[in-house]
Amino acid sequence: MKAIGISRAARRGCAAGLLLVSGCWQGSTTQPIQFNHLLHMEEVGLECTDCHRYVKRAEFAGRPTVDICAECHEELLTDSAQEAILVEYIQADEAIPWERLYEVPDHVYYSHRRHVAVAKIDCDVCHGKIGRSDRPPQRPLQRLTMDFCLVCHEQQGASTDCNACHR
Amino acid sequence: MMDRDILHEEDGVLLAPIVTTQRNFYYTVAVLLALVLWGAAAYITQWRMGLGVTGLNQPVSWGFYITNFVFFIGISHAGTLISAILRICNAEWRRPITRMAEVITVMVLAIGAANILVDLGRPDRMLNIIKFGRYQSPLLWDATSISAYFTASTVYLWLPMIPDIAILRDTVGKRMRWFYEILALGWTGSKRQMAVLERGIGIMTILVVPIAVSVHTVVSFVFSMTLQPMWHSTIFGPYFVVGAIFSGIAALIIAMLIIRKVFHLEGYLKPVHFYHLGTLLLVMSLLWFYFTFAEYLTGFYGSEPEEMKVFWSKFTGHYAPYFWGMVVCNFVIPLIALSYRKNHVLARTFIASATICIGMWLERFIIVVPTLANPRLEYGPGSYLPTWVEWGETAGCFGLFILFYVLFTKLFPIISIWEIREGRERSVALVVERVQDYLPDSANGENAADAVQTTEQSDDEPAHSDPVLPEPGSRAEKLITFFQYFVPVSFTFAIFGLIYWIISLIFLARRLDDVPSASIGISFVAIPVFLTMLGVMWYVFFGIMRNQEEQADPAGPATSTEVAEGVAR
Amino acid sequence: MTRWGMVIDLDRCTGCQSCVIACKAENNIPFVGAEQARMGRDINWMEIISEIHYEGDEVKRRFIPRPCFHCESAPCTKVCPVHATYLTDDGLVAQIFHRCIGCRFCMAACPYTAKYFNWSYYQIPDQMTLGRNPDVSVRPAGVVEKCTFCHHRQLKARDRAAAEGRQMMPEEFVTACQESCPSAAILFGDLDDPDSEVAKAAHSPRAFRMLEELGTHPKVFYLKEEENIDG
Amino acid sequence: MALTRRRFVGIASLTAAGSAASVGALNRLERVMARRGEWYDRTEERVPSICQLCPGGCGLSVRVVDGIPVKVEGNPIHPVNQGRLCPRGLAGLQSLYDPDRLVSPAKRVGDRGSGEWEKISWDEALEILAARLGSLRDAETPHSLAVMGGEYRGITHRLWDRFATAFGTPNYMRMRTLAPEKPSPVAAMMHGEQRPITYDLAEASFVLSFGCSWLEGWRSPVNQMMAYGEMRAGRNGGRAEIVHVEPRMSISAASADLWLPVRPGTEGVLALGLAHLILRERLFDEDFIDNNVLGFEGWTGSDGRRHPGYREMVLEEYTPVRVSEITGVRAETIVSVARRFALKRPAIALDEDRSALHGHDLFTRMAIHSLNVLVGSIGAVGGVLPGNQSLPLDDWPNLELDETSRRGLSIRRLDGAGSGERFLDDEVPRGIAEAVLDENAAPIEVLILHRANPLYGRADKELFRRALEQVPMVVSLSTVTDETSRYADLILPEHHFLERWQDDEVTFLAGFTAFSIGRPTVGPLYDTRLGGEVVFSLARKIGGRVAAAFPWKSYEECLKNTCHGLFRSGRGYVVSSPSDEMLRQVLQRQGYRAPEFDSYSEFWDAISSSGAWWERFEPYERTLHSFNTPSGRLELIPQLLNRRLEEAASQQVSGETSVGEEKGKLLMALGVAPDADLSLYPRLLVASADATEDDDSYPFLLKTYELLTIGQGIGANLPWLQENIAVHVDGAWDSWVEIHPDTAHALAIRDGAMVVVESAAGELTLRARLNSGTRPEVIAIPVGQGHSAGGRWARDRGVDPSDLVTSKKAAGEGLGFGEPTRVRIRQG
Repeated sequence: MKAIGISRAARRGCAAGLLLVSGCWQGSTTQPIQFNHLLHMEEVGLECTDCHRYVKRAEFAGRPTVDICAECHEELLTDSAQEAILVEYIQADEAIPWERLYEVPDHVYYSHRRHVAVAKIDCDVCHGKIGRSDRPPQRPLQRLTMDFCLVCHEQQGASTDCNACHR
Repeated sequence: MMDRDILHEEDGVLLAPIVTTQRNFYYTVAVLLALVLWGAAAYITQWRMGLGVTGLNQPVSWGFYITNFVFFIGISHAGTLISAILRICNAEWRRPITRMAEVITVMVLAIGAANILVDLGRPDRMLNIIKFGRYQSPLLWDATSISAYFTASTVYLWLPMIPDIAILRDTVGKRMRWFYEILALGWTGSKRQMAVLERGIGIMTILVVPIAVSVHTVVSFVFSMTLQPMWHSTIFGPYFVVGAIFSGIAALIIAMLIIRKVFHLEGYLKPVHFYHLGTLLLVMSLLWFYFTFAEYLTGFYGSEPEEMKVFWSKFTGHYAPYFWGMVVCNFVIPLIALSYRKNHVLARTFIASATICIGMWLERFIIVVPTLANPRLEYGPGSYLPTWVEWGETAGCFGLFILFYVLFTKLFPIISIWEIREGRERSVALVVERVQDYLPDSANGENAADAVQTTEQSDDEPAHSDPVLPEPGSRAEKLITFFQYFVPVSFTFAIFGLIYWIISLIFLARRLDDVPSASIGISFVAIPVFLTMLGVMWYVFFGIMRNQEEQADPAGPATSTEVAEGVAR
Repeated sequence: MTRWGMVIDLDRCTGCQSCVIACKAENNIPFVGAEQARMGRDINWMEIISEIHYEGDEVKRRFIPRPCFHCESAPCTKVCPVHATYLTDDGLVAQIFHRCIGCRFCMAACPYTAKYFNWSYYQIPDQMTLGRNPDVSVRPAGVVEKCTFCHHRQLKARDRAAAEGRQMMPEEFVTACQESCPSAAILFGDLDDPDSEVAKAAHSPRAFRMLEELGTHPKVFYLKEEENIDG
Repeated sequence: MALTRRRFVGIASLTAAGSAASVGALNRLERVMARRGEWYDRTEERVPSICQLCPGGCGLSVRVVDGIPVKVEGNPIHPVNQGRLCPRGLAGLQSLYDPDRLVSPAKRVGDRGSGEWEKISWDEALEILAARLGSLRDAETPHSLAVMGGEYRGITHRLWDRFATAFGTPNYMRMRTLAPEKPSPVAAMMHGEQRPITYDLAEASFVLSFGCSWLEGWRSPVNQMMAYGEMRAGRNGGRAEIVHVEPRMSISAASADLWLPVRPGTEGVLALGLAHLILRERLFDEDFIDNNVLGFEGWTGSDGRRHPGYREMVLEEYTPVRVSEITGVRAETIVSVARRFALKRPAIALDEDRSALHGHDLFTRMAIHSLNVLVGSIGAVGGVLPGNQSLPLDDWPNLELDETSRRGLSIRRLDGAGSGERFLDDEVPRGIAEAVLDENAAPIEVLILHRANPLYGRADKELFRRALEQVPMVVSLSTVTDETSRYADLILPEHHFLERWQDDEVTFLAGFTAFSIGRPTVGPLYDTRLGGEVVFSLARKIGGRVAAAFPWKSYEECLKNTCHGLFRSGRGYVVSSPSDEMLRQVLQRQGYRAPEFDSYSEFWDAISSSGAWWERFEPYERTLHSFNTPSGRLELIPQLLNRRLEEAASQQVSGETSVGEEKGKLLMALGVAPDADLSLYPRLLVASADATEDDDSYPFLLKTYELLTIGQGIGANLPWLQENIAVHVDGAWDSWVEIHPDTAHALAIRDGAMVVVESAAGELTLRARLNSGTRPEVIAIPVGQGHSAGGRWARDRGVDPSDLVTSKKAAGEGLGFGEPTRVRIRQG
């Protein structure tokens, strides 16, 4: 009980401190595979929804599973070292531990379907030009803050009621 | 050292605590620091573990902290309000009292407001009040009102202190001189400066009274704006104000008695002062009783079931000891002690004041807790048992208050020297003149005029001459001038910040379609009040600074002996 | 505009507490443990108030389920200093946990004592965190919480409807308490729709509201117990 | 990253536990836990399951997000609960994630009861047990295995029964309290019914409940609460009226229109008092009685003696004034309730309850049931319906027994059920304990307990404890470390019910029968196994004919085979959405039946994804003409009882006593004076009720009752239920004793004070709660708390009132012959 109290207080203290030190520090993310979005979109000609399959159907976009990758990468297609890692995962039939880059806090209700399928907002708006990146960015290309959401909501005339997104 | 000598001069005793330090001072500070540390430990525990470490619970969601908040804000009325009223009334016996009273206000206000912050479940989100404050909430009225009162009473404490600070600047040794130099703003005591200062004080005196009344009214609104039984009452505003003045006077008397004893100020704080304040206390006690009676009688007569649940829990139930304790402390004992004061004036006033302080704390407690403990729906009564954390923080608050007070006496004279002097020099004549104004014209009029004449003559010379300033143009001087300007400039920023905040909150309230209630009114009124205060500040500041420049040439450097001479006259 | 409201038939309520536990399970309400519960710190967004009264020498007991009443003129929303609790357009009294500063003014102002405070960091064994509802955020210590009329279910239902390009039907939004009530004592729906069951029930002669005299205009109605005519 | 961590955890636990099996367990939970921390996709599904927290049989629909159950809700298409659920069921999720569950098999290393265990693998555990069982068979003493089962029914019961038979032991018994799927003794005697009679509560216009807590724990509480809602809704016949007779104001009593606080033990007298008025005012259903009832009028026996009938006896002895004196209910109230009961038909008098009413329990219940007979509710819509048809499940292949088994089975059951004083019982668990302690009886070598916990909540728990110490090998198959597991030599952890395939037969509710199926909602979190599959592996390890008796590879397969009958029978439907259901009803009424599934696999897919199969019965036509009794009529003087009595008496007869004397003794045990044949009427002695007033040393009567939340202790380790344990008093996380305010005032006890409740059997210290919902001479303590094991939240919390019970004949078991316990209270 005590230890937890301390760690929580410490965490809170650290968070406050960090906030003061650098307003936009977000930590960095390293992905298990240096996935090349640009290559897949430009040269292969895939769409976002080809791999993130739930974007238009569900709240979540869907983290591409090995099965999706396996549809093309059953065997090595190139001599890329990164692809070799992928094939290892595919052959082991093991989930790729993708790290999450874009995240909203758990007290926010966000639905991809609502934004993409209904409101027809481009992926770029919130995810930046991730489709044109040749390696996974370490930080989100667009910081998802409440102000960011609100500005767009106000422009689009969407609800700015707290209850519309917070739960 | 030369500043020791001053102790043997007239009014020297007033500077004694600043110049000399007795062992008792350290003991006191140590004890108080221990209390404060206890409070700090309690608060750190609470910060880490959440409010769960207190005794608060579901129906009783407010307890000691809110009680302390109301109590301390109440005590704060001791000062500025009483001193302002006495000033307005030209009560000449006020002179040794005002400073002590004003100090209480400033310190206790801060502590009272801090109690609200202590009470927050998420102190880390404290800034939300500023960022997203909502004027619909009485808590925001409190924030506005208390900040107005705080700035006003700080100014009101500081302005009359300037001449005394100048005395300190000229007498106290080198170590602290820079400090006094900054705060004294180059006070020379010239007639012009005096006029400026007195005008400033005069405006503040008027301004501070409505602010003070508003503060406690708004504090009471925290309760009376809800629909809760025995809170939702229209007389809560005046009831709280009366209670606040009541407890304020009591606290002031206790402070006076202790200071009188510790600093041997028997010559300044005479029984007559206590007699007068005691009378005031008695009046307030009766007034308080009248309000209490009215409040409870209406509740009882109406007999609304939910109201009666709370009523009986106070009268005969779980809270009866506190309730009746409050009545005894606030009414019975003061009545007995103060009605007959032929002898033992001090002891009697002290007893009455002490019980009133306890009684008023109980009153706040009895207002906050029983209502919450008896919810309207049938959940069964709640209970409240404070833990060491709440006791600790309460003790810490009292400790901090007294510690501040002790430190203040270490830095500044607790009795206004120049006002005492002024009183000695002028007030007899002024009073005579004033009294004669009331009386039908008579031949004696000239005598009075003579008296005035003489005092005015004696006032020709500055009370004390120019301070020993650092070399003009030296770095030290520049630095001090910089800091002297820094005081009003930062004050200006604070005021404009507050005004900006108020305006933005008003816009927010408009956007949210909030109830256009008294809240908006309060905020609108607050803006000119703040601006007036700012005006006074700058007026006094420039008045003193400009005059200092003008006088820099004609008046030669003054010494403490000259001051002493002045005093001797 | 819809105006969500609830009707609770006291004639049907048996005081079984299904609604209470369903609410706890749905909304990740922590259990506080024996010691804290004894201090009165248990959190029940939905609570059953048990009232005993006497008719002659006959003892009668009745059970009153008490959610948040989502008052039209809610005393709690008026006093919140930071806009953490306010009335939404569709008549819910929202509670934004991440705005709340924990001053507990709303708790003191609520005449129904329907608001609860997270007094401590409530620890539950790690396994049990698995059973949390991912649709509802877990409130941190130091904030006030209360019944949201299962607002997250509304969000999801709205979302589903929007995706299908239609308006949300009121039937799609069901609260956890209503769903679980064995004797179907709880009705939930749009009070502004005169054809809805809940609006009809709210206009029944048996309908009353809690502490109506306070003028808070709760959106939770009760239907009082019926007496048998020949009894 | 996660991979390496996972691997690390695996290695760490490998070294820590030193056993491959337990690593698997830790790993699995760890994996599930880790998933939550990761980025996950919120795919959502609903998995049907069955609630196992009471015998009510509610269907569950478990919300599973990303493979993790996050909420338990009622299955909206399940016929028992139609999407509704009680608090205990809703809290069932917490029992899945209970941190104190048994996580792997273990064998005892310390002393019995010390709780020191060593983790072992399943193979090892089953090997130990099978070796021991094999040796029993080798020694030709298979009957020294005893199997004791707890709350379960359906295939699990059939499996154990089959196992016991194949193994060759007659000592398989269940430890349950008035299992709903069994006929009540009253129905068995008066109707000759072998299936449970059902109560059509939803359609009734008047329900008169005699201490039957039908809204809290009896049968299927959710179904009854739904019926309650229907009754309150003001259906065609208007709002139904409910009168509740009980010394304490239970939740059921509080929900009733009228609560009659009757003196404890005089419920039967009150029933006969009501009967008196119905008879006197000729409000009874003459037609029904003339055609269907035996014993209403007097008759002359073969010996030429004149026997007065029911009517004569009741009219003579139970006048309102006298009944009022005995019961403490005002005569006017009796008159008005009797009239309304008889006139507001269909009316139901509920007699069945888990706890015994008094010493003369059977006759009390008969007296109450006679009210149903009088107003002709038997077989009427909204009345008491005879037993439902049984389910068309497939039979299993015939058992072929070897010689060892046959010999073992021929030996008499150790518990003595069906003979002597236990002539009315099927099984008497305490009989096993007595037999173990009896040096003359055949010894029990191995005792397997499946979800049975005799060391908690029973008045005879001390007896069991001593007995368990004597048994050389005790095996516990359970999900939690209960009190009994602590005494076990071998612990076999079972899947939680949300982790396993389940089945349930619901045959005790009015209007339908159902077969429910539950799918696993999540893979097992720990190294546990399904109870039924443990039987399979055990049989396989024993080998021979025992192994051959279980041809199934898995429980799922067994279940699938068994259900085949449902498909083949051409009866009933797999439950589906209300609109489909409506269409079917229309068709059925017109005599059509649309075959919905082409193949069994389709049927299986449907039933296992919707959760149940059910068969509705159209509103019952009054076509009752034959009862399975000697006379073919409904017997107010049950000849079956007389017959069983005589059989038992003649078995008891030894040289010196006559059959008559023995019969007298047995009647005494039933709480009736042995005066001639009149005793077989539902006739009651009232002397015992009066004797209560002047007992100075123990002036109060103890009433124990079950809460809907923690029940008989099964919900005690669920924090949600502990925190909201009851609504009528403030008792979170604790036990309490309910005392009438007047009584408390006289004893100077304040609300919330600690008091000591003392009986001849022991004393308990607990908190007093003043409650005007009880008679002044009755104090009430809820059961379910006071565990000494069973998890961190259950342990050492509150008290178990069974410590006070003086009658060691456990109440509520079979026929509850429990005498009420007399207690005294003092300040603690």
